[in-house]
Amino acid sequence: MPASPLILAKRFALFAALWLVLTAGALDGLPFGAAAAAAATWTSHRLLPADRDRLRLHRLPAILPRFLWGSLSGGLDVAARALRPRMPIRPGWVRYRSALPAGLPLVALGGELSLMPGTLAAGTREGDLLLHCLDVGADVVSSVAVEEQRIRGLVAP
Amino acid sequence: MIADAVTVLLIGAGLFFFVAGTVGFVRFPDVHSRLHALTKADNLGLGLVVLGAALQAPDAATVLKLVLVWLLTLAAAATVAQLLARSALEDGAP
Amino acid sequence: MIASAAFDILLCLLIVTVAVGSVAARDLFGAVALYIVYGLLLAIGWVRLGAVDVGLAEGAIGAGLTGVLLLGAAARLKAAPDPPRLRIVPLLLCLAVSLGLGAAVLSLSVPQPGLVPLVQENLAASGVGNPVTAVLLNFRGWDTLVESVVLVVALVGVWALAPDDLWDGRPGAAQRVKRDAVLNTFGRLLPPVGLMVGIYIVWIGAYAPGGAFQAGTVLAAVWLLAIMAGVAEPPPVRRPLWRALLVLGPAVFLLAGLHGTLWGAFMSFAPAKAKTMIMAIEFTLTLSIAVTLAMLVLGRPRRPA
Amino acid sequence: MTDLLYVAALVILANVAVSAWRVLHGPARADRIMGAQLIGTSGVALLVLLYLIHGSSGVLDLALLLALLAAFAAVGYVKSRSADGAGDPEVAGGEDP
Repeated sequence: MPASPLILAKRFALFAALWLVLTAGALDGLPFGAAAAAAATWTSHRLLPADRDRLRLHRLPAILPRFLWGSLSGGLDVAARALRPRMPIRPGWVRYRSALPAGLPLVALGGELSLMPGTLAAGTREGDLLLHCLDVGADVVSSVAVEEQRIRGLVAP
Repeated sequence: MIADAVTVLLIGAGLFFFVAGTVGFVRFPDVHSRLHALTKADNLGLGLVVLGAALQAPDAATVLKLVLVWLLTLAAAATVAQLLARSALEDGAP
Repeated sequence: MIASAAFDILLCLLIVTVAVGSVAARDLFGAVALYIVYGLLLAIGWVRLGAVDVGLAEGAIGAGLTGVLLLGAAARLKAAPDPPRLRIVPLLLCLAVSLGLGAAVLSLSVPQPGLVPLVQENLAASGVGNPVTAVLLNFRGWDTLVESVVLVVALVGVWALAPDDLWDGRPGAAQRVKRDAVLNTFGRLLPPVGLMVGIYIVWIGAYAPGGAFQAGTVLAAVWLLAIMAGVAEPPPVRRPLWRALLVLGPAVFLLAGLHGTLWGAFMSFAPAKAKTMIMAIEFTLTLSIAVTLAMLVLGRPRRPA
Repeated sequence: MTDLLYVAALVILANVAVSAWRVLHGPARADRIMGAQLIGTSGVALLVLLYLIHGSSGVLDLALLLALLAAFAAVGYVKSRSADGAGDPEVAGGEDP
């Protein structure tokens, strides 16, 4: 398939930035970095063709605070349940039909939910996300829908 | 000095989550609940340790490298959690 | 001071306990799981000993390849009957060998401070700033050359186990992976990042801990991930290009050594050219090691090409 | 400061010891791999602390390498669960491959 030069250039820039982080910007590493970034761009194009799963990375900073907050409350929640002597957990399963496209968006939602309070994804079955909940009494579905909306904001268009 | 104090606080908080994660890992009654403890608490603990270390970093590249370490671990955790949860489910765990 | 001593003591205790647990574990799976933990602790141990180069190699091998290799092997051995709990004669034999080795190491007269000053004096002539790379690629290049050949020979040995009708086929089983599911997506995302980290590790080897073996192992691991995630296919072992890749590193190493005979002696590099030659050897060796290790983990050809 | 970092490293090492007990005793195979996974994350945290103590950038590179390969043991495990060692837990149920 034809590769969009703009997307390839963006990926190359991303890998070049990664090289600069790894080498702390050492000058004599730049030729190696250019070659490495080119090889990584080619590999990423082979494995993840640019026409699918396009993410709007510039929108990432907007949802980052929410993600970090969710991650923090996820940790606090599970710590509180683990350390309380009576250990208040009521584990169970919920199936969630997501409107997100299969692939990176849906996998990212599952991964994110696994870091949020109370939910743990186990992949999909017949297109539904399988969610293990620490407390089936809580309103899981509506909080999942909120996270889904956030991921949706990252997916093109 | 202030940076040192904040580092100690952040690493201390990170340790709390590591300990809590391990307690949950030992106490929770079934495989999936244990996986909850492992995925959430430990990666939060690592994030706080990384943040504390970043305050001591000599340059910006080191800060970014520390963040990269955390991001890679998060990606691994998010993947492993889903794979192990499904694997245990297929094995018949409740 | 007390805290650092306590840390080292607890680390040593853990390493020994996990090692004993892995050897004595009643079931194969437990032994393998503990062995993965053992590799991780050992990498931290090497850091405490100031041998970060070895820690990198142990970390890459232990965390990346042995886990995949041994878990797969343990699953294949499921049908085999459990070995008897304790066999006296092998136990005594192992104990005798261990004690003999221990006695030999302890009785070695180590001229203090060893070869360290000699390496430091000649580091400038080696072409690289990392003393470990200087020893491995220049001062003691012979060993490394032969080691890189040994890896290829090991792979030929594995391939020789293929039945006649599959001898030029594809290694490993055909992967059944759900498209766009978790494993498939992870296998699309991580390999490019792993490629960058691998190239970085061989590059940094000229200045600081790193090098061809560590980098090759990382590349092998991410290639295996792509294969396990169903986004890459291992090549049939008869492909000339891939066979060339297997021997490229050792061949470049050997040619560089032969070039040295013009200057002085076999495997000696002129200081002015040493850096270029070492980098050329390191990069080609990284590729060869990556392909060889991944093919070793995949095993003998199992499918027609 | 260094002493405090060593104390922190000791706490994490104690966590590793407890998780190693889970690796040894299970009960489920998944528990053992989860223990190894937990020790992997703890190992990364330990190396970050050791980087602060030793100040050598190679230690941070080792932490980066372990973080990169953190999922490998678990991926190898879920693969080895299927009969031919080449499956995906999401197709184990036999539907929508």
